[in-house]
Amino acid sequence: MLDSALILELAIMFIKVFVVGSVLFALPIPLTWLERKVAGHIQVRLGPFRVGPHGVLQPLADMIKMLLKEDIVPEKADKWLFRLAPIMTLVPTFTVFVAIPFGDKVRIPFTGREVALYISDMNVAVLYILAISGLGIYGIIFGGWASNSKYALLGGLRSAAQMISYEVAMSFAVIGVVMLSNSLSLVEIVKSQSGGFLHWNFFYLPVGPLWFIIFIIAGFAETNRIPFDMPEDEGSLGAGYHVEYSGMRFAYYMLAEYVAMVTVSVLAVIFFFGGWNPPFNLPFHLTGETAMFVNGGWNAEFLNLLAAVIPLFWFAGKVAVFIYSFMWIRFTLPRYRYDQLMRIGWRVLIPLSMVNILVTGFMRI
Amino acid sequence: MNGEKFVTLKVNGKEVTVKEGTLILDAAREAGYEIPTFCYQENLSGVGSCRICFVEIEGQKKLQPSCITPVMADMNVRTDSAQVIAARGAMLEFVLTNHALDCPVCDKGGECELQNMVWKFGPRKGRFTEKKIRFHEKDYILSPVIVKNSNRCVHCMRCVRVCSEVVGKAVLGVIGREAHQEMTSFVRSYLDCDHDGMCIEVCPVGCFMRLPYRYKARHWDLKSAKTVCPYCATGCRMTIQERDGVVVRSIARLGSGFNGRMMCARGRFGYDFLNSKERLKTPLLKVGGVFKEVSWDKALGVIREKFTRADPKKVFGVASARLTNEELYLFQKLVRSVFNSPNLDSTSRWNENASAAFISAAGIPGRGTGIYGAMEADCVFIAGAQISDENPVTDYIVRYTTAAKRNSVIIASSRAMKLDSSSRMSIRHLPGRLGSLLNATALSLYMDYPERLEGTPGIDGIKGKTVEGLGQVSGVEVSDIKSLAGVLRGSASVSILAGVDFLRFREGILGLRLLGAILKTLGKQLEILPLLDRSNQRGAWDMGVHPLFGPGYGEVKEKGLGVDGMLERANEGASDAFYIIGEDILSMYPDRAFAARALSRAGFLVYQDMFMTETAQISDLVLPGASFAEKAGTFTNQEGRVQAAEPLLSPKGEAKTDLEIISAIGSSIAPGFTGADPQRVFEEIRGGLKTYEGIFPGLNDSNGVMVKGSGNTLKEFEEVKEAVSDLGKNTSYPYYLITGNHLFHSGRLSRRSEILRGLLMEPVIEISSILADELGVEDGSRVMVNGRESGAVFSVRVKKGTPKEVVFIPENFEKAPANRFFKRGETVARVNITVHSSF
Amino acid sequence: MERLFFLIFASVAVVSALCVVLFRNPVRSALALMLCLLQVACVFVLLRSPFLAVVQVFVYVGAVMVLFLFVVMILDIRQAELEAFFPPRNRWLMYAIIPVITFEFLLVILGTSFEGFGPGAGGETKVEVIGRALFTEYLLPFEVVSVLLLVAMVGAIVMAKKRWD
Amino acid sequence: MSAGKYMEKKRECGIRDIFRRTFFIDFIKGLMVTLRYNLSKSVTVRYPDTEKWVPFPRYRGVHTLNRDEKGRELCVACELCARACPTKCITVVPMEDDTGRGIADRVAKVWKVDLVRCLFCGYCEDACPTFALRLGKDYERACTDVSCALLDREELLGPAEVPWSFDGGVVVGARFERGKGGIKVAADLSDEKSPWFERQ
Repeated sequence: MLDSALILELAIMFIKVFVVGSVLFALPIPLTWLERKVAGHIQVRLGPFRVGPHGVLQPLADMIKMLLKEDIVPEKADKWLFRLAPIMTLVPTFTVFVAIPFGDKVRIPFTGREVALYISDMNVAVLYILAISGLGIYGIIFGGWASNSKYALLGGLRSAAQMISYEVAMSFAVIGVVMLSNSLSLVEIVKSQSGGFLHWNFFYLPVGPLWFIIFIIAGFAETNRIPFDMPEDEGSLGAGYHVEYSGMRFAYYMLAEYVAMVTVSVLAVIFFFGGWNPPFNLPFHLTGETAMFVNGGWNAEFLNLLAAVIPLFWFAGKVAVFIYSFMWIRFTLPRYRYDQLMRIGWRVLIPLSMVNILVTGFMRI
Repeated sequence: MNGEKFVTLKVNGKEVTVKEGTLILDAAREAGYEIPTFCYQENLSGVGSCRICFVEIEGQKKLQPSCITPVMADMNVRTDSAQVIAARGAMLEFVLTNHALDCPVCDKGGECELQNMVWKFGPRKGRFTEKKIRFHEKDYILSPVIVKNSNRCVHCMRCVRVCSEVVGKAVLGVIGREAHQEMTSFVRSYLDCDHDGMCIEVCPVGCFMRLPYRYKARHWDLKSAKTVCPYCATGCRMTIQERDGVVVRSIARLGSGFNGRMMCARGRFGYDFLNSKERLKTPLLKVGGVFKEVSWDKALGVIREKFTRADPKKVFGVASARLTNEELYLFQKLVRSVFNSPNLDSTSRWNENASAAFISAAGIPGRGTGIYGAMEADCVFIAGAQISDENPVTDYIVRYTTAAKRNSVIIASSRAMKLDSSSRMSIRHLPGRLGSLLNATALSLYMDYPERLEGTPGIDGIKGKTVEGLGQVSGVEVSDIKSLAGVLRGSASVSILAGVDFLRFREGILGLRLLGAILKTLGKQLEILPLLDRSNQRGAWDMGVHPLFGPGYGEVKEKGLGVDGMLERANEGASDAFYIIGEDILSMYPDRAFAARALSRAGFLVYQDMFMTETAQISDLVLPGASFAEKAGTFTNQEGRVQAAEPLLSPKGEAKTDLEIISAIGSSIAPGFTGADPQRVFEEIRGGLKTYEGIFPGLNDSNGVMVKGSGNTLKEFEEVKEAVSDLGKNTSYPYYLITGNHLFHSGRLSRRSEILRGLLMEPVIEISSILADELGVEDGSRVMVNGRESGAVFSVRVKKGTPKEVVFIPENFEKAPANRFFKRGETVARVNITVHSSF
Repeated sequence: MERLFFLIFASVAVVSALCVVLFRNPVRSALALMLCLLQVACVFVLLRSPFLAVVQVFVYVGAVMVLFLFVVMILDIRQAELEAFFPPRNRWLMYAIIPVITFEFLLVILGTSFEGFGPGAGGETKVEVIGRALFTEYLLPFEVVSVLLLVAMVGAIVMAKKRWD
Repeated sequence: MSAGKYMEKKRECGIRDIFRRTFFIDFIKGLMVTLRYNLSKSVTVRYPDTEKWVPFPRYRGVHTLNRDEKGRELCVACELCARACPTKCITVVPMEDDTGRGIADRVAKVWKVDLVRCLFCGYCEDACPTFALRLGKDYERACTDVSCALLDREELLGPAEVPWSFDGGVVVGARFERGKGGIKVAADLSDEKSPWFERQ
């Protein structure tokens, strides 16, 4: 029943999952450092500087601190849910990456074997991502509720309301993208944008930029980042839904937040900025597609490898720009008021996206 | 006193009526106006040198110094006119021209009269730019306690005046003229004086300073407490000040006591025994011949066991006359009602019968006699007192008051003293023959008025004698006796200052009584003021710490034994328990060998004191007591002046106040015994003793409160048998040895003071100048003094005017205890003196 | 292997469905319901209908259940409030209805042939197929359901507005 | 504007305004501001690692007891500083010593300041008649026990890290030293750097 091909298939699958998982787990480490550095420099400071050169070991120090901190469970808390909630937030954020394509299929040198740079190309990937990322809300609600603290509960409820509100706008924006690319598969969506930056969904004027704006605003709201970080409003809620958490459990929430930020960045790149596609038509050996068919000889294998890796760099570069933008905006804008937040969601974004669907529909006909 | 004239004048428009001859300054102050003064000092002659006290007198062009200008009728004085105010500022500026402005390093900084005055009246800026006169670069030391900086001198001459007019030493004088004038000792040499620091106290600036206090603190750092000097029964009010738990000085302030700024060397510099490291801190129990530190509970347990088991007849108690009234009262209550023993005493030096007789003769059960009141008399007769050494401040008061009043001071003593120079007549009699002198005087008076004096009590005893005979016995010329009798006869009022030599030699008490009775019969206004040498001796007697009478000189159920009797019984082995507070019997009882023998057989001996004294070393249990600076209470001085004292420190280590210890012992044996609250105890005294009825001495009561008459008399002691002691003739021991306190020391307590020991360390003997010439010795030479059983080396002090046969050894030196030369029952010891060659 | 997964998913679904009813804490019940719905979605995947599965998760788990939780947390449903719906004296009605409904369910289940159910032979159902079916063959029911939903929404808004005033 | 009433800014409906709103011009302006700062040089003083701020001469830091040009102690232990101190944190116990200063042989036996209580008001400095006491430029007093806040005469008389001749008001080079006795920031006064307010 289990033949060698299947085992190999499974092995490759496991390796891919392992690589993606480790990267995602490790990513918050440089990201927290980066966020502090960006914050510091925007505020004309230096940011962390004392642990390691330019403070690069600061996240490690923080991590050790988090690990060593006492894990406090409030006495009156619903202990079972309290312990479960951070996991419930963390798991969906990671699961989303099952559907994310980081690149196209690449050839492994000297084997002739093709490996896809994604874990799964499902035909309902867009819906899957929306559905799974929507599950992350439970961790926050349950965490807030289980803490048995009014601050935490209010933070959790705010978070839930905010996410549901913006989920609608986000779904509309994704529908727009689906309409533009004619597919629910992310790989297809990316592929549909190949051939220079003018083919990117963002540049499908005039609706492309509008979809992007709607998507990115909703994305900020979904990830609870400034200017939509109402759930963790220090001014009115202490720290929001995770006010009672400490140590590693708190770290889970932070981890989830950073991974969510990466997710939104990745999706923005895939939906609107052509995924791993380069912005210009580059020489063939620097794009993935043409290099695929070069075969034989050292030179060719090298080009193959290059072709396999280059798109990844494009992808990573674009994502990096978005991640920086997240931080940049965080230290530029103030926080919205709760009613302003809801008004933007329901009265601006949703009507705007409905109109935009109509316009897009007409344009696609 | 009668026929005084009063004049009326106007001060700033306000009418004042004062005695004729009053100074304008006093008149203005009486009227309530402030006039700053510098050179002016109460009780001293006026010099008017500083000119700060200028006032404007209507009709006179120039301003007049108010401190030397007497008032005249219908004067119109202004103390606050613009001219006066300008003149004050100008005079201060002038004073500052040569005053070294080194206030930051000056000990007087912060309490300096010049500083205060410039701050109040003076110019904020001087115009003097020339170089100031500097007498010397470094402060120089004038005595172990006085340091001098002439650069700060403002030429007020207070020091010179106080030295000659109050202290009577006249060792300070003026050198140079005008701005170069300097008040100092002769060629700035080391001072040979009383070291009483009066020059320091009166100096308005930091010219004379205390050497022990030098650079110790600022006055604002100090915590002060008003208390009473513990050294003699003059009872000077003083303020002791501490910094960080160390007492750094004691001062006497104007207006805070009857003594004003006066204190002697002991009071002003003898405070540092309080800081001694040798102070006892824990109870010590002798176990197997060695002292072991024990807890209070254990110590009290031992006392309870020993004292309850003892036969009440064989329990003895002695309390020092340095304790407070409260402690003494509680002590006698403890011994009488808890130990059920009648045997208690307050001193070890004299017999209880003698002291009772003296108390009776000196009228101590009567009301208190103020020294200033006593000095109002036409004739002041000082007898049996070594006043200049034992009661220096009384000496000062006598000197300056009699100098001002020009009344007659007559001194009868066997030893020359400083006050002789202020007296009209000084009579030198043989030691122990004071009684004969007094009897001779009485006889002389009797012969003048035989009818009026017939029937005076005691007169029969002298009827058969002659003045010449008695004079010969006492060693006094008949002419002296006659003139003494003449002065007494011619005086309307007589004060007799009777010292403790009456007790020391026991003769003369009857003579004192007889003379007193005669003077009273002759209609003289008579005051007898006892001069005592322990600070609360009168209080101890008032409180009934005496075997023969109870509190307030009341009768006791059973008469007990005095120290004499106690030691005798102890020597016989009839002593179970002995409780001594602060009285170093071994070093004070006149016959040291006997006292040592008796105390070693005294059963269980409890000794309570601040230091490990000689008696403490042979006792079985030593309890650490507290000093006067650590307890609240009242003291009654020789005049009967009750003064309150407040504590400054808390007792060292585990030590407790004597009141607490007595109370603890009392309640451990008899539960419900009076508690250790001085206030409550004093209330009990006030309720029980007529003498103290209604007396509320306060700390701010500058003159204390005089005791009232107790209403009791000690009639039964009037017939005390008294014989003229046999001085004998002994050629191998040709000199009469008398003893007493030295000027710088009082008992053994002052020997714990480093500063006083710096003033006088080695044992001294005072001999007459005739004897010194004969022996070929001078001040500081060393002589060997031999008694019949012991001998010691002394340093010589030559005294002019002392009879050749009389030598004086202070009782204060542990190296050469004077009581070694005495035998029991003998009041005057015989010694011989040879030059000691140290080679 | 597929059967094994099915058994796991189905049994967890049943157990969690029971939990929904048996938990006393409404929040936990909601959690159990969420779990149940997720298992059903998994069963859809086994049935080669990923679209349905995703929609199930998206709509029911992601949206509806969150609103449920909202209501549970905000309203704070307790015994007393429940009794307003089921007064004790009417409880016999409840006891009477339950067997009736059970009987009806049994009738429907037993009366249904399950042939043709199970995984489709032609692999996964494409989204296009579903879309085409909805907008051609089942257009009328689809539109009717849409209108129904619209009516419900309008009704809800009206009721909510009434309460505001 | 009527009192107490919030007046909303009048909405502009011009072409420019619509353009501004449509293309998020204000938002982009804001982003540009932060971006400019992001790229600009930081003003951070790299204390304690490489830089240290030396305060201006009038700064009131930890006390110093000074000497005259011949190296003799200026303090005459007059205790005026202790008197002037509002928190009573200075203890002076004078003594006599031959200092060679002439008549003022009064020197401090004990001169202690309790920095825990000190509020650095400078009254002591004003009270000092000999200019012996000055509040210096030292401000680093962090340590793990209170003993380092109790300074006595010997420590205060020692040479100050920043001499009075050095004006201050600059950032100088520094070295962070971690030793057994605690941490220390050693300044290198010759290595002057621009103060933070002149950076960017």
